Amino acid sequence: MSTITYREAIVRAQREALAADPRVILMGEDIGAAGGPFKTTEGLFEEFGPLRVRDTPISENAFVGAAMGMALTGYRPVIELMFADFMGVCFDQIVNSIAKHRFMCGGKVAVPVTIRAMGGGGVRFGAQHSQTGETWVYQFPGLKVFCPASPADAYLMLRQAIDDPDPVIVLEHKAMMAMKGEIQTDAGRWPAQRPQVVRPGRDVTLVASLAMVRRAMAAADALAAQGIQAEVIDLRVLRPLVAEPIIDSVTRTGALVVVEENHESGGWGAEIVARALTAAFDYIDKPPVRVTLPDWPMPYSPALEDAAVPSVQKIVDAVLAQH
Amino acid sequence: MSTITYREAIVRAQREALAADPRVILMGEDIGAAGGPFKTTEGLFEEFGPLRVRDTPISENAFVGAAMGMALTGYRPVIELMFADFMGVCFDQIVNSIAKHRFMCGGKVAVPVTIRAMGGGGVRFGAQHSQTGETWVYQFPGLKVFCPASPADAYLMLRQAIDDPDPVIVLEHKAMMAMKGEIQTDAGRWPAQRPQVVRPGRDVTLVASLAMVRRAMAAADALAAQGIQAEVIDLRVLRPLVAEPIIDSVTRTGALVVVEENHESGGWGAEIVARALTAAFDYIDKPPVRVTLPDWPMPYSPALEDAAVPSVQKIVDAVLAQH
Amino acid sequence: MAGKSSEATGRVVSIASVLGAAGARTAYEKLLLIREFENKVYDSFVAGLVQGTTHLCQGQEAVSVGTVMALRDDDYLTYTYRGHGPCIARGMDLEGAFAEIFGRSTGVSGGLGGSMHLTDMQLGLLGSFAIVGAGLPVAVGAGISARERGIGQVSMTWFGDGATNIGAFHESMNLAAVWKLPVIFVCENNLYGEYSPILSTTPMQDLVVRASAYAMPGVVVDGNDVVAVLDATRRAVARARAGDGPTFIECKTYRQCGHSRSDAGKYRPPGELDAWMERDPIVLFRNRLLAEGLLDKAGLAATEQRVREEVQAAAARAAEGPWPEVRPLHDATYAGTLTA
Amino acid sequence: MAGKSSEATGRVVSIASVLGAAGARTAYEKLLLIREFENKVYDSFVAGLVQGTTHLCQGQEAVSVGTVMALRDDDYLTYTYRGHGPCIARGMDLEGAFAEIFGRSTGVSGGLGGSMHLTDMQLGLLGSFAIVGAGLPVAVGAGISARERGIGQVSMTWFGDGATNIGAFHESMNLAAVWKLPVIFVCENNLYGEYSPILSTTPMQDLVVRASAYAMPGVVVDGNDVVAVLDATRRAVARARAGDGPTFIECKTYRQCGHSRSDAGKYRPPGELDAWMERDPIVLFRNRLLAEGLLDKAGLAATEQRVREEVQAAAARAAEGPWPEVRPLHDATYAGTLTA
Ligand SMILES: Cc1ncc(C[n+]2csc(CCOP(=O)(O)OP(=O)(O)O)c2C)c(N)n1
Ligand SMILES: Cc1ncc(C[n+]2csc(CCOP(=O)(O)OP(=O)(O)O)c2C)c(N)n1
Ligand SMILES: [Mg+2]
Ligand SMILES: [Mg+2]
Repeated sequence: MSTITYREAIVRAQREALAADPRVILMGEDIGAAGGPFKTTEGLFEEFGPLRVRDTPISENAFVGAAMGMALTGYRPVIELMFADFMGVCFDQIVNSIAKHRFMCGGKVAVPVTIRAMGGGGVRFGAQHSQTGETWVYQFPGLKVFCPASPADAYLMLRQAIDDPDPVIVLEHKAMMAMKGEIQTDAGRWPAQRPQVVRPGRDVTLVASLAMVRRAMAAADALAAQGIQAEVIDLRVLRPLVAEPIIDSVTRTGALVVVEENHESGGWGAEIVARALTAAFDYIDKPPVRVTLPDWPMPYSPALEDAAVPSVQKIVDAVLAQH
Repeated sequence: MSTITYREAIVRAQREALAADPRVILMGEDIGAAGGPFKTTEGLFEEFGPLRVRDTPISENAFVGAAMGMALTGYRPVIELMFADFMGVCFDQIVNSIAKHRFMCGGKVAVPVTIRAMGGGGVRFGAQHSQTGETWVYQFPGLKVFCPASPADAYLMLRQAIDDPDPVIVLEHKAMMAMKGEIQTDAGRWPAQRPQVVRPGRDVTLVASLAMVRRAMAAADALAAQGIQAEVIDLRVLRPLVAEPIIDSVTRTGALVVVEENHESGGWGAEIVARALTAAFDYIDKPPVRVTLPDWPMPYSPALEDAAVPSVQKIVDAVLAQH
Repeated sequence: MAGKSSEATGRVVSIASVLGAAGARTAYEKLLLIREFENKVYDSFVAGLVQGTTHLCQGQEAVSVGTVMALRDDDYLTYTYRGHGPCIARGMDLEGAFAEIFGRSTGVSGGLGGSMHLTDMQLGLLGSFAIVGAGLPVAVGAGISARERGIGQVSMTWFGDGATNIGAFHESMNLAAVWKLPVIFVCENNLYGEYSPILSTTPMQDLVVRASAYAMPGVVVDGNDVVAVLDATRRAVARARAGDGPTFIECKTYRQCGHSRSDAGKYRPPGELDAWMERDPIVLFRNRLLAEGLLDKAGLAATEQRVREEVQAAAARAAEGPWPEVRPLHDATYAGTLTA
Repeated sequence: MAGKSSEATGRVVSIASVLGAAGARTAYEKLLLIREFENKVYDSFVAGLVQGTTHLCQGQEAVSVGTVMALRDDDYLTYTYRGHGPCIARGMDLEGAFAEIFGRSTGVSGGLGGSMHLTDMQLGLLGSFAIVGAGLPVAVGAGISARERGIGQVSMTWFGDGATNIGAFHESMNLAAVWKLPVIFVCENNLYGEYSPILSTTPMQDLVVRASAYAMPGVVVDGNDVVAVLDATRRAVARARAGDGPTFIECKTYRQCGHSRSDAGKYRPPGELDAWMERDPIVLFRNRLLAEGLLDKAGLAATEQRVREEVQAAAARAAEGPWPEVRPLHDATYAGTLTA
């Protein structure tokens, strides 16, 4: 165990992967000497050199596709896409090539590509630099989608992603870069790749991901003061989605509130609600509530951005209104 | 009223729009003299010439982005993207530029772009040419997403899309091209842009889109023979999603089954289930069911493709299992 | 001239012959305006008035001014996150620009866009794109409109050296070339994409050679010489207006500050910045104005004073602007009425 | 040689000097094999054994054979929906290929891929891409591997003239050039993208000029002359193996049949097809084999007979193949175990 930031956890996971496996190669814009636009590759260029930590041209479609070519021929590329919004310029390679190639080959190949992308709002970057990307990719079979909401997960999920024989998209959240926490380096103690109860409670199940987990936790604190014990579940893995922990929880609490940093229509919250209500139909006694981004792009103005991203207060209010 | 095919309805809508408004310009690959890969622009090049019906290079990102530039400067471009799967290569322009530009300009401009793309399975085109595209785009505020499930809607939705001041993605289904039906040319009689009950029933609400509507109708016939009266709702407009007709229906039937040609995780079916169960919580007395594609890419082999796309029998079975 | 370093390079043209006295004053004023504007944005960032990030263009002002001055009022423009230059050169309201960057409701886009998204349709400022390369296809589309409308409009788009490696650049160049559209592609080759020197990402330093891949005329110009930029752009614009199609203009220039707010520019080889500071476009032009006797020191000082005051006053007014009201923003998202 | 029609064009090299007698026989056999294979796929479509669509390459066989014969067993290949040629030239099992196209479980990908997606990792056949341009980045990635591994492997990718207008082409060419990767870009310029003649979508007919935009050597070769193709490819491969980076090879050829199953080819100017049929790559090579005395008529006839029988037999066996069992396909989707 050691206490580091979310950003440092990302660096460390990559450093260890590079050291452990010569097949691991990092690629992305300005990840070399500059250490990455978010400093998530700091020091790695110095340590592993320009062939293992490669600065690319601004050609996302080419280097994401190249990652697949590398994976098919024995390497384990790790791509840094910088902003998750940039998945737009390489979407074809992600969803049509990388996600489907193994399948189209009859399952005869593996495509061990890791793609890291940093998303999310709250940092005044405007409509084209604030999307989490979660709902862009979690619908595609063939991909795995990891969403680390703590330094511990930023570390272990990235290590798991790089080790995984399948393509994994790791969606990091830029508002969490400085968040501190303990990491678990002993792989034997890593939790399973599924949602995790991060705070137990008996009255309502709060499901959140990425930066919303902290807010859900804070809301649970506030609710506890008002006598409502919220159970908080960190969704963690968006695909493949394992609903059991959520179903189990709502079966006990009887109420579900999801908190996500995506628009309501098309958000993963609907999937959670649908699965929970289908499986625990007889146990849920309150209409579920979704706390999401509003139905417009992310505004730039701080006043409006803060009003858009689900706040602790909004989560509290949603739970109170439900109860 | 006149009886034509789905494909002819698409041609007709474009012909009328071209004739009515000199600002309308069609662009796409091989839509000119060749009449379009799906023959959905047949005869238009001959009638309106090469400047109004433009063959493009294979440069989707450029001509979709160009459509926005044309729209901002006084024209009304209509793009044919051919296969919906090709949205991957121009995803950035669709979701980051076209969807958000008006908003980022403070609402001071309109972006009247129409994008037509043909999707869906059942025609042995394999994993990269069979996706409906519905779940790729319906999550983005700023876009409208129309899904015509009949010649009537293929005609009127395309006319509405071209007239709309906002960007509209019209997702046509290639397995329906030869479907015949009546079209309504009198705009005064067009239904509102929302889901529509296409068959009334009292026992269960079936919600479907595109090619699944026909199958849901056939399933309703089969169910009627077994004494179950299914109400079938054609979803029609995925964004903005108007849930009232569905909520109203499930309030009466108490049971919901959605049928869609997308994977379960990330499908719009979850959104329908979530909205219906949230709003009509006290009226629904059976767990909802989703009939979807399985959680793998579309297989090429006819045997496997037919097993993957929701069949009439699967819909019937789902309803029977629910009841 | 396709694929060759053009005749424009190295050619010294007199200010008077290209700009005239009044034009020279305007150009000087615009150069200063952009410089002062960017400096003020920087200060405002430091002062906490601007959050997020911002990408400034000090050192590249001559490209904005020289290219924009070749345009007509009804021409179209698209540009990038580093796009304050073309906006100010085009005459964007300074208070509105500052207010947008400060996130105020008085901003040109009501605070919804921000520093990376200054636009003003009245001025043909169609859009500022934060995704590298994304503005080029849009400019091509405006070029289609211009061509269709048939009144000699042109469309101009700015982008960096790094942007020439993204697919959108290629597709746009080809489309403009094959349809002979009136589009001017202005490449601001400032030697870096973020922190990457051009030769680490591109197998050549002279990007003009890329024009020949589209049978498109290409010219290289000293991007720190506003007169040369204007001169070269005028020729390209004339070709476009005459129906002779697009031109690629490579402007060799330098970004004097970091890529964005958080960049200290440590990747620069020693001496490089200093060398370019000596070729500062404003200083160069100022010296030539004096040498050619188009403005005297007093006149220059008066202009400088006026511009500085104008910028400071606009920023001050912008900082007083109210925050946008928190309200549903459906109407900013959609132009049509929603059934929902 | 960047940007110029290369020395390879027009140069007539003797078969014997390039291929030797055994190589000549192999080349002839491979040419025939592809032709017979494609003809049989066509017939199978008409007979209802193939559904959906299929994109055939009759007329372009010399490109597949000439380029593939320059490769080593451990090289990598990516190609397109019109990719049966490279697969057969590389030695893909014929029954497995037919069975895949027929959708049978005995297909090379168990029927999951189909006509547009023939692959065989054992042969370095990494992937067939149905999205125009999508195979190029993947080949670049294989080129990175090849370069890293350091045993002289190369990566080769095929694409059409139309594909040179998509962003992925540009980004891939640049990346391969700037990293000096051992990638051979084989452009099959068959004059059409679907139904669009090249000059309607591209401002030039000679695509080789595009290589110079990446400071990459480019050569043009008669794509219907298998010897010329092999000769040019060998040089490119040698450069790549030596660490001297990528080459762009433009093969001028012609698609004798329609774009896909539903295309009758009405867009062709009268006489064009006939002229190209006279330059049929198999007839040309056959005549030269006879002229150079490398095979006599009897030898040719025997080869033709053998190939035809081999193809027919493979197709017949494939048609007997069982349909894939309807079962959960999670294991075909993911290589790892799923917690779900
Ligand atoms: C598609 C995409 N990839 C990456 C980025 C991040 N990014 C922003 S600016 C920039 C560098 C652009 O360099 P250049 O085109 O030379 O323009 P300059 O910033 O020098 O004006 C990068 C990589 C982006 N905005 N969009
Ligand atoms: C991104 C994308 N756009 C469009 C298509 C449809 N399409 C398939 S083949 C083709 C023509 C390609 O022409 P070319 O590159 O010359 O190759 P050829 O078919 O002549 O071998 C097109 C447009 C596609 N598959 N992918
Ligand atoms: Mg630059
Ligand atoms: Mg072609």
